[in-house]
Amino acid sequence: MRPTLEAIGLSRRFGGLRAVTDVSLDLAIGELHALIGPNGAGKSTLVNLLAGELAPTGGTIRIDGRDVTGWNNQRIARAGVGRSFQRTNLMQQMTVLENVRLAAQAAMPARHLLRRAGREVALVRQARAALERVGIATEPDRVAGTLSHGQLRQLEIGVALATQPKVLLLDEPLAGMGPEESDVMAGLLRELARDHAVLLVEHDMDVVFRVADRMTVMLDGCVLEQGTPADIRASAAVRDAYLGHDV
Amino acid sequence: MRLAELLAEILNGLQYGLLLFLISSGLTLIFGVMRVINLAHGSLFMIGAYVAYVIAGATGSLWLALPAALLGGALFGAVLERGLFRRFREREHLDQVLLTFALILLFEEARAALLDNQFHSVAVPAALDFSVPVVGDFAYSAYRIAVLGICLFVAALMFMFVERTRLGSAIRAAAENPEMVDLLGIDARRLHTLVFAGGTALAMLAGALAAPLQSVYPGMGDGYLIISFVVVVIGGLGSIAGAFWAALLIGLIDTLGKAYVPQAAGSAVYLLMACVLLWRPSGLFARA
Amino acid sequence: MRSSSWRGNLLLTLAALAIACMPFYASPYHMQLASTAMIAAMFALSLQLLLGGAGMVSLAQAAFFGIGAYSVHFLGRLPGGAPSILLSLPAASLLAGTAALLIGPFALRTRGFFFLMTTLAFGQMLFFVFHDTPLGGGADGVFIQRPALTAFGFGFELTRANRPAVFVLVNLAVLTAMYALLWRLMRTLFGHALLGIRANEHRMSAMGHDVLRLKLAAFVLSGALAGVAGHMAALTDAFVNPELLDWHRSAEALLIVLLGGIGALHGPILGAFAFTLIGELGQSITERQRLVEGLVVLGAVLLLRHGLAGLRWRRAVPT
Amino acid sequence: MLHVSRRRLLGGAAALALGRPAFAQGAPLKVGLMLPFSGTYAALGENVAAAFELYLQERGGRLGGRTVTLVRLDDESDPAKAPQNVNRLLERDQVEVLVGTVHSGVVMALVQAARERNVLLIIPNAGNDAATRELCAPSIFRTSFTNWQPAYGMGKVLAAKGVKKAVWVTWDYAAGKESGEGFGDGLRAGGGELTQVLTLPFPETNFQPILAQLPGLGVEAVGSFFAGGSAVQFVKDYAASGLKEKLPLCGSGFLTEGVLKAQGAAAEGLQTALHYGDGLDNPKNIVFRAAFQQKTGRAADVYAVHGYDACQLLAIGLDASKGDARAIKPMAAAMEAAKIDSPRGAFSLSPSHNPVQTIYLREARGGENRVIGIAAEALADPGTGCKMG
Repeated sequence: MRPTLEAIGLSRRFGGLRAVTDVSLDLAIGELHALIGPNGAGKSTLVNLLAGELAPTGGTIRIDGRDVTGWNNQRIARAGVGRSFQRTNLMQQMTVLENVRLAAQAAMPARHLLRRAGREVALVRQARAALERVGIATEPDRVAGTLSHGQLRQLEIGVALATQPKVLLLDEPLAGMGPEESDVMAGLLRELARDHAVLLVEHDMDVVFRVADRMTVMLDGCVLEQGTPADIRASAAVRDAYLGHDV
Repeated sequence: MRLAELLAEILNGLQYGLLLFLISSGLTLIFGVMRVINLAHGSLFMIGAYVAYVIAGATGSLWLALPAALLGGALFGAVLERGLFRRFREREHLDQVLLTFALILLFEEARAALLDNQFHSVAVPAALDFSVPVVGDFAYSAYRIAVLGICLFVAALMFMFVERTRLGSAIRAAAENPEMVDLLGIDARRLHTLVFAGGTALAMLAGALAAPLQSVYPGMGDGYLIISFVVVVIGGLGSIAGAFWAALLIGLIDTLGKAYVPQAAGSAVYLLMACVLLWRPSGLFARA
Repeated sequence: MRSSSWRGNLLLTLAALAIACMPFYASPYHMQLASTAMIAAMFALSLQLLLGGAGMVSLAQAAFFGIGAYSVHFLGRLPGGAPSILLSLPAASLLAGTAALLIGPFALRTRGFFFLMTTLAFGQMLFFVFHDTPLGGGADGVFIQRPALTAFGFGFELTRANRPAVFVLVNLAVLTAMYALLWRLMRTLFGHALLGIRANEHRMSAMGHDVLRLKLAAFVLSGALAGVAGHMAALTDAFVNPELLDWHRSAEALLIVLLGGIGALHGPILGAFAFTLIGELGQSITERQRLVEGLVVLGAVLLLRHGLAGLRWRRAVPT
Repeated sequence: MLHVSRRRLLGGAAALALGRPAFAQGAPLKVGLMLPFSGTYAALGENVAAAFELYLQERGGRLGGRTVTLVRLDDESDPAKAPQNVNRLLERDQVEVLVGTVHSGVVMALVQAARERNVLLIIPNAGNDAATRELCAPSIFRTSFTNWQPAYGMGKVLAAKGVKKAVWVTWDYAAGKESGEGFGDGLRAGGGELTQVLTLPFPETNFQPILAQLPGLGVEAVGSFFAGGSAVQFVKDYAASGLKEKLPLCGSGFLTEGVLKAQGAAAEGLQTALHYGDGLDNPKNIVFRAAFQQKTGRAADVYAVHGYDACQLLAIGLDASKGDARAIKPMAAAMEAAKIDSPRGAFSLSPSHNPVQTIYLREARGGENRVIGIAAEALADPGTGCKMG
């Protein structure tokens, strides 16, 4: 089965600093690919490269076989890549439903822009479905700014989901969550991977090893090890450099 | 085209550019460090000129008026920052535009109430009241050369202060990333008061220097307002070097434009700004 | 930006009726004052689309207002006498919209302070074009031939006596049409997208919205609406001058939007009437009206701190 | 007290909801003074208003048998607000006569109202030719000058002194161009030639580019038109660049009028042409200058003369129509036939209602523009394009 998103030899340099060097990985629908590594390993930079926030200085990115290297975040999102942000990046003054509805509206062709938003039942249904899936469908009319941290993280994913992407790039969705919330989220991640190609950037090793189908470990901008969770656990290189001996 | 004339025009351009630098250097610092748009900067130039008029009139010497404009400006700037601008630092651009728009009106009314609406001249200091034959039969006023020198001296002083001293580095840091200032353990409030006071002092010094050149009259500051913003935008926010080279560039383009392409001169400066913004949206010298 | 609820619309309708009945009870002067206030309201509404809509602070709005006014001058010089208002009004908004289309792509390459400065620069460039070149008929301004109030063969005889009353009604009609257009526009997907851009432009772009084209559309539409306001000013005063394009007029429009409350679509209408009333009061109390204007602006900026900063959006966006 | 500044609250304005008051013999006559009382031209506005009131006081505050109430309005020299300001005077304050203004853009709105409503308008300063040429009207009068007149006088003087080639330096706006035409006509009348007009965008004050070009133009004299702060700077820059000795500067009187002290030594010996100057020894002028000095504490200048004569002209009209400010025909007939005993010297009005006046040659000596001769005797503005409807 051809991967939905392929990154081949991806690199990014900021002047002398080589943030990401020659990283290749691919994401396929139905598979959850976890990306782990210490802080400063280049994980977020890689996500930004894949999402089009940063232009790569080397390598290529392909979505469904089409070369999208260098596209900006708008065109990549339209090409079917939804992403959530490490630091919550939502419309704080708008309601929960409106945040998600705007995401659902992104793919609408320009000629529909003058239609009355109230009449676009399909959009609202699509938005509510996303809210249900991430578990915050209870208070759609609440202003986003008044949500708890956990709920905001759920809304982050809801907004990414509402654009009906093929690929989901999730940047530390569990950050700042308690154990029970993490469990719920882990279930959700597993469930999302069924019909999306998911890239999960995460530090919570318990969750990662429980949900990941494949894993990539990064260190100092390079790929240290790639493979199934079992390969990663068995890899001496990873154990020495990163995991230590408690796994 | 006679070489003598071209030389004279270049000299004029440099003198006009350096005066612009004095005004816009304060502006670029205030915005760079405090992220505050000060449309009333032109009025500060006018107040500086009127300070020179009052003091030079009372004491008969411009040399007393210049330090008075500088120190008075610093004091006035500090009061303005503490009293008003402090509360507008995080506010949106709209609030800052309207606050300073109100200040333009209030400063103009205060001037009209305290002084009168007549045209007043400020005597060029006797020591400099002669023309220096520069080239061929074109002579250049000694006072203008003195202004050129003073501006260069102030520019050099500012470079050393901003590039060499600790406080200077704090200002550069703040210009690049306002949040970082708090992390570095620098008292941001004191830094802002200092920067605003410095910027105001520079604008008022420029006004005092320009007073003998163009005399003082109601609304004299308006002309310099927009041109100094153009210098800041072209030079890059918070960059003293940017303001310096941009001011010289505009001084030359404006002067040479008026000499050789009078019709286009009016909008030449704005076209330059538009081109710079297209090529480098954050200004020529702003750190990327 | 909240669109007014039905209660708000009811109040606005009552106010409109009160103005519509002015010809029966008001003096010519008060009718002219109402026309001035309504033209200021149209101008501020065009800015509200940019400011309350997409969160863009522009100082070029007066330039488009002036171009709309001068288009009546250009049309009047064409052979065939005064054009009907059905021709001159769309022509004015088209010309102003085209100017916005030419400037927009350049200005939109920048953001925040630089966008403000770029619009200021382009606005002043247009002011100098109309002030220094013969294009606009000279620096002192020109008298213009008023467009004929004829529509579909039904002409309206305009005499100096009934002119204030006719203009109150015509200005009211155009203001109402503009408000209805914007009220409906903010309910469309386009309107919601603009509000999204104002709330978080980066996230909108990350979602896949073509943010640049949406902002350009808002910039051009607001330029065209400013052209309509300019046209109505030219129609009412029959005199246009380069100072209509000066940046101080744009700053006044910003103040009007702030006075009325940036968080509501009908804010500018309240702000325009308040600004005109304050100007009138100030002018009749003291010769020092610039002092009054300065204090009003200072007060509005200091006192309306919460009004502007704290956007308490109960119902953030109408469904 | 005759002089009424704005003192009514809005309440007063609301009371005006009643229709236009019918003319009643003896009812107070309201005259609107629309002048700049703030901004760059404030000093000019103040002088015009003070001199206007001076003559009114001399007439005991009554013209044509009616007590005159003056309604002052600050037009801020802002053309964008002019239509609304004119409406305030005519509709809200119900003034029957308009007097104004300085800025030629603002005067256009006054001219429009005067032409449309057939209201008497007396222009005490703005010199744009159009107001008494193509835009002339039976109810529009001017007691100041057209930009063409003083410059024509200066051109004639230079030509008489044998100057063959001269250049005109000014801003690139109406007043600059119109005075340039006058200067050129004056030169040609005496066999000279205006080779070139050097212009700067208005209100630019960086004169250095122009000054550096002058030596290379091969002309014998430089004429110019600037006013206010820019006139001060231009004259001082001209002297500082050492051109004064080799290339004499001259120009329309406004180059030094009211700003001579501010120009100081730089203006010494500078010749200008204007319809007024210091040292005019006619009796009316001596009395006027003393009275103006006593009333305002300031020396009278050409702007004060304009204001004073505006009131004299109004008096002539109102006396003829026995106070009915709407009877344009009888007022116009009297004003057109009148000979105004002005401090500048008696003058009458040309058919297009612009003063036919003597342009004096003046030289700046010791802080005064001393009249040293006559540049043009009883000069009338051509008034081209004026069809008195």
